Amino acid sequence: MKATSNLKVLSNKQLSRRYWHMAMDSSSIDEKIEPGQFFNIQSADNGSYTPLLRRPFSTFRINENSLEFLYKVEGPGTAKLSEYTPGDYINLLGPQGVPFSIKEGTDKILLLGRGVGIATLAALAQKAFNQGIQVYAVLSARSHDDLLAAEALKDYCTEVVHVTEEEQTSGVDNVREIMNNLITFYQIDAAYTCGSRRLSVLLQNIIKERNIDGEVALEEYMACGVGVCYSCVCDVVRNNTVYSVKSCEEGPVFPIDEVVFA
Amino acid sequence: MKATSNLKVLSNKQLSRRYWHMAMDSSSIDEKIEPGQFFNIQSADNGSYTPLLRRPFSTFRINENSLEFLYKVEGPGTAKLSEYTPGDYINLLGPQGVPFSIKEGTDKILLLGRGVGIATLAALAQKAFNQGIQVYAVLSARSHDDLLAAEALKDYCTEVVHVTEEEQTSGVDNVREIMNNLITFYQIDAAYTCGSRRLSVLLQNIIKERNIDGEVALEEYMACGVGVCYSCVCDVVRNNTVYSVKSCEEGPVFPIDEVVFA
Amino acid sequence: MTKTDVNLAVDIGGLTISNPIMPASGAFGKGMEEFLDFNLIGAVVPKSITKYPQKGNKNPRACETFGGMINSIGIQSDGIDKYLNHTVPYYQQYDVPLISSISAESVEEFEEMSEMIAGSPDVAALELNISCPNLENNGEAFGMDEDITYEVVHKVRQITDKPILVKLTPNVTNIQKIALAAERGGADSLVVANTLLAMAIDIHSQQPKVGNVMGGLSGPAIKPVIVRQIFQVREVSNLPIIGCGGIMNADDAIEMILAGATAVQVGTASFVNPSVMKDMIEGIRAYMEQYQYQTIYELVGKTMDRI
Amino acid sequence: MTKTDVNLAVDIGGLTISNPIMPASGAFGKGMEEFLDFNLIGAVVPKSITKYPQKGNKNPRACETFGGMINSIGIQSDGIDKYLNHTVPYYQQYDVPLISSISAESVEEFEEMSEMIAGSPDVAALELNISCPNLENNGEAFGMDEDITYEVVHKVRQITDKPILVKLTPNVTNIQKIALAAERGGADSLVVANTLLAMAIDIHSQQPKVGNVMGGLSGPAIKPVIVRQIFQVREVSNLPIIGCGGIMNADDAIEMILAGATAVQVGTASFVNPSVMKDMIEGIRAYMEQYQYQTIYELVGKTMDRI
Ligand SMILES: Cc1cc2nc3c(=O)[nH]c(=O)nc-3n(C[C@H](O)[C@H](O)[C@H](O)COP(=O)(O)OP(=O)(O)OC[C@H]3O[C@@H](n4cnc5c(N)ncnc54)[C@H](O)[C@@H]3O)c2cc1C
Ligand SMILES: Cc1cc2nc3c(=O)[nH]c(=O)nc-3n(C[C@H](O)[C@H](O)[C@H](O)COP(=O)(O)OP(=O)(O)OC[C@H]3O[C@@H](n4cnc5c(N)ncnc54)[C@H](O)[C@@H]3O)c2cc1C
Ligand SMILES: Cc1cc2nc3c(=O)[nH]c(=O)nc-3n(C[C@H](O)[C@H](O)[C@H](O)COP(=O)(O)O)c2cc1C
Ligand SMILES: Cc1cc2nc3c(=O)[nH]c(=O)nc-3n(C[C@H](O)[C@H](O)[C@H](O)COP(=O)(O)O)c2cc1C
Ligand code: FES
Ligand code: FES
Repeated sequence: MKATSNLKVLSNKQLSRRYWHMAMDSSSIDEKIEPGQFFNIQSADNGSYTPLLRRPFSTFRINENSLEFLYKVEGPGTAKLSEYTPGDYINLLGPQGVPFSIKEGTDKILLLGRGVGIATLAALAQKAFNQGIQVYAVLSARSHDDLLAAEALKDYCTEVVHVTEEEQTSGVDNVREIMNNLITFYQIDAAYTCGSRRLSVLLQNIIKERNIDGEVALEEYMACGVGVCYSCVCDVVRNNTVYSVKSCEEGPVFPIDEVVFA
Repeated sequence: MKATSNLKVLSNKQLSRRYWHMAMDSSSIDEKIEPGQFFNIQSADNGSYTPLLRRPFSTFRINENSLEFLYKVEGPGTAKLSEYTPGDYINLLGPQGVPFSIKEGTDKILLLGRGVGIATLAALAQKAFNQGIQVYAVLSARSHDDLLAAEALKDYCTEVVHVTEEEQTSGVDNVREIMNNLITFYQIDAAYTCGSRRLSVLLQNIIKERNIDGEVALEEYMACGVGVCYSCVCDVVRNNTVYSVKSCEEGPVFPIDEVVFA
Repeated sequence: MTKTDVNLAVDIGGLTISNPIMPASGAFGKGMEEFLDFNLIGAVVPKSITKYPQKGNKNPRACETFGGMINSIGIQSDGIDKYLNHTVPYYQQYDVPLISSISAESVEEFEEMSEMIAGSPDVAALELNISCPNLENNGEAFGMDEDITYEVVHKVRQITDKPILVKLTPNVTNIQKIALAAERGGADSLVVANTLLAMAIDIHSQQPKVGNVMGGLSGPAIKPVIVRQIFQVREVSNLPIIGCGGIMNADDAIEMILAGATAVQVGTASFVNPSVMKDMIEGIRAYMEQYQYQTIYELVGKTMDRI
Repeated sequence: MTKTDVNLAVDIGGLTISNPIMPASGAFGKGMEEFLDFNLIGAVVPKSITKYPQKGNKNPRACETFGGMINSIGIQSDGIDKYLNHTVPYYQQYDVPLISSISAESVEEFEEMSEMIAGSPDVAALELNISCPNLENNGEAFGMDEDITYEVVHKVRQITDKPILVKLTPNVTNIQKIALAAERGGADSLVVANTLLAMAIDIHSQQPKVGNVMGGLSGPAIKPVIVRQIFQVREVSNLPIIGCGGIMNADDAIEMILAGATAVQVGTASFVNPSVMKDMIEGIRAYMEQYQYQTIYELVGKTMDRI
């Protein structure tokens, strides 16, 4: 029988205006945690129900005995998370869901992340790097301040390109050009994205044109996180048939070519 | 215009199994605070609304620049209060209500407190003592542990009698005898009570028989604490007519002879 | 970017108020003036008045539930004479319209009371609390029945030209039908809504937590039900709606306005913070400045267009 | 003091369950068995099934409100065939009765589906979800109308002798009348109740927070309304009541039992903690030991006697 886990907060730090980083002691979790999987985190104190529901977060870094999350303060759940201090305990449910996959023989991968989606890709970068795969990344955000949070990513990347609204470099056309150049130049085997519908559609097109593999980590609204509530569904096409599947169970990571972006 | 005040917690300590003591910096409150008055305290963090309503507490000690509360953890409000640590801020509305009165020329007073009602009488003991009045007290509680919390009271009292269920001394008959003896022996001028309907009725009878003054601090359920919601009403008889009055406004302290104990 | 010139004034059925924030009846009155400048709010709405003095229900009269409170105050009231001689004159010191909430036990009593209240030149508008129990119909609230709702409002309409606000009960299968009945009866504005009928039990004493067994649930818990009802009423009626139920801050008030309300009433939130209405007015202004709206009307019911 | 011998078993209209805790339809299913031993709970209740496969509503399908959540999942369903061939057999590995929740769009469809479901020997009881929209009546829920409620239940009663649980909608003026209609129709047990119809708006996008505009409010916010309705239904009906709405812990379950419920269903709480039903069973047992009750029946509706 699985159970939720009370994990000890090791650190919880503000990185930029709205981004925070939290590390937790995960030594009590036996299950292997893979990049792209998520935890449904109860930000409320036990029994306070404020906020009521858990909130899903994918892991930012997966270490031997600790887990790291990068999160953006949006509303009550993330605001509550930001109030925890080292030594506090937080209840997590997970790891849940299907992780990113790296095909046998992959040499070079390209990440396309936007906003907090970058957090989700970071764990993948870490894993790929550790397997000797070269990682390239195009990171998009509103402002440079938002990208500060992703600094850690560069430890695992051969090259990181930043695009922002602030600098007017984040338009789809520009990103397409950058992506295509990177794919061509480095002979990318697979590409992964998270954090933007617009960029997901772009990547879906690119991987078709360029005939490389691609995956997307979706961020649908989740209530239960265990596959019973049907909040988190998305449409996928398989054998020319559209299926509505639960992204907490069959995702959150999907082959990007099968996802129907609404 | 009055406003609610954010007061800094100076200390917050557990005294016995369910009793806690909190001290707050009250230097920002200009109004004079009198024993028997209460503060409607927001135990919830601003905007968390958990619990939703304020909770009324009378002052346990009133000092130059600080306020002390003695409280018993009952439910969500008091549980939340017990979580605050020095340096935190809590929002208080008050002082509200009509305080205890000490008539000109009073030499000796007698307090009859039960449970957490003792907290309310403590501030009166402090004030009377400082005016050179001799204070006697009969304190009732379930167990000795509950009375531990009231230790501080004895600094202001000439004599304190403890009665408890534990020792089977808290029956009304025994308390009546103790009270009557004290009144006779020390020539008590006025008696005050808080914390028990049963003991209030007893005191109501005693003051009639003995022809001394008496006051009671009621603890009706309060929502607004400012006289608009009519949650906190009690019946009083004035000139042979029963009136339903708001105890947050015309009380919580009433001449004991006019209260109709339901 | 220049600051938008924001105009918060709205008309709620013939009565213009300087901003859309006013108190909910029963959660406002003397005692709060120490914490809130009554001249700031759109209107003053004292507790519902009954014809004769009455005591209200037995204690305890309120309890807290998750995100809400149940009250079974009943209408504790000094009666209409004292209301006209004391309460109405008291509010004359303020420069905002006085809306009188009326509770009655029969249609006839609603008529009588409305006549007396409307007769006072100092009363700007009447609010009919049709959520109160109708003694002629087994104590079921007037507002639970279309025909009775129509009848009450229609009868009162004959008596006065002053704006009539009808405060609906949310405890109905179809609030649209009741709203339309009130509109047909001649209502100028609809208050959506009163409290949800509720109950809580102390599992240790095994007794109801309020003396009257059941009471009305208010507070943030009920807001989603009320927002839905505002939206539904707006779908069928053109009367200005006054949203009420669970508004804790400016965002909640804006949410109700987007759903279709022209103004809002604030109850329980004032118990948490007696000066909260001031913050709400400022918050609405800030929102309008941020998104460059000049009048409340640009926001009223806007969600309907966004679907 | 010796420990009381506590018996948690109850009968909910011809079906005996080992304890009064079961899941609410739509908040339970495969996925939770990793966190909860299904053999511990009184019954299993999978998500409502529709006749044909259908997708459910558009995203986003849920949002959080204060103390509650609004869901507009709709009934995403693989259809009755897959239900009979996959879902029902799946639950056979557990030793607890299976209650099948049925959603239909017409009275006739309720009949057809009940016939098929009741035909399965592995289904212990039927739960009629009459809160779902009736396409023959403008999409108004079946359970909003006395006559239609009677008709649905009565027709299904002709089809099966298996226990029929009727899940009422709380969105009605008078739940007693609907409960009595279901009782007359032949219901064995009443589930009180489904979600409160609700809506929430994001004030920045100005759009509804769920794709379907409105949805059902569940969670602790609604508990006081449901407790009241249980109490009201108990006043008029002798059918066993299954309380549902806002139960987060054992105390909440006990509160509903004291109000009149014989058993309870747990929805939203399982999203917060997927093994919460186990804690609830233990909590009820502890309460009974503390106060020396031997059977749940000593508690059912006890508050009525305490008034
Ligand atoms: C698989 C997955 C992985 C995620 N990983 C991260 C991460 O690593 N870092 C990070 O900062 N964020 C991540 N998110 C998003 C994160 O869950 C939301 O930002 C968070 O739930 C917001 O909660 P809130 O109470 O602060 O804000 P709210 O005010 O409740 O919501 C703000 C926004 O977040 C969305 N949201 C709220 N609740 C949920 C939910 N239960 N599921 C999905 N979206 C929700 C809302 O639709 C809204 O757009 C992830 C989401 C998913 C589904
Ligand atoms: C004028 C006054 C002075 C008080 N002084 C003290 C004091 O000095 N120390 C102390 O420990 N307690 C005092 N109390 C009682 C205190 O207010 C309650 O114990 C407290 O509100 C309980 O809140 P809770 O959330 O912890 O418990 P809950 O579970 O909410 O309630 C537990 C018990 O407290 C009562 N209670 C809850 N809310 C209120 C309320 N708003 N008003 C009155 N009673 C309530 C309930 O009826 C119940 O019996 C005083 C009450 C009043 C009216
Ligand atoms: C203590 C209390 C007393 C109330 N008295 C009345 C009343 O006399 N007349 C009335 O129409 N509504 C009365 N109400 C209902 C409020 O006016 C309002 O409709 C309800 O509280 C919902 O709003 P809120 O959630 O902002 O409190 C009362 C509410 C409370 C909490
Ligand atoms: C996500 C979700 C899906 C639901 N689906 C159904 C359903 O298919 N059939 C049904 O009768 N009730 C459904 N409900 C209502 C629940 O069964 C239950 O009546 C309601 O949630 C109130 O209980 P709670 O507060 O414990 O959640 C659903 C509720 C939720 C939250
Ligand atoms: S979040 Fe509940 S099914 Fe996916
Ligand atoms: S507490 Fe509201 S009137 Fe006294």
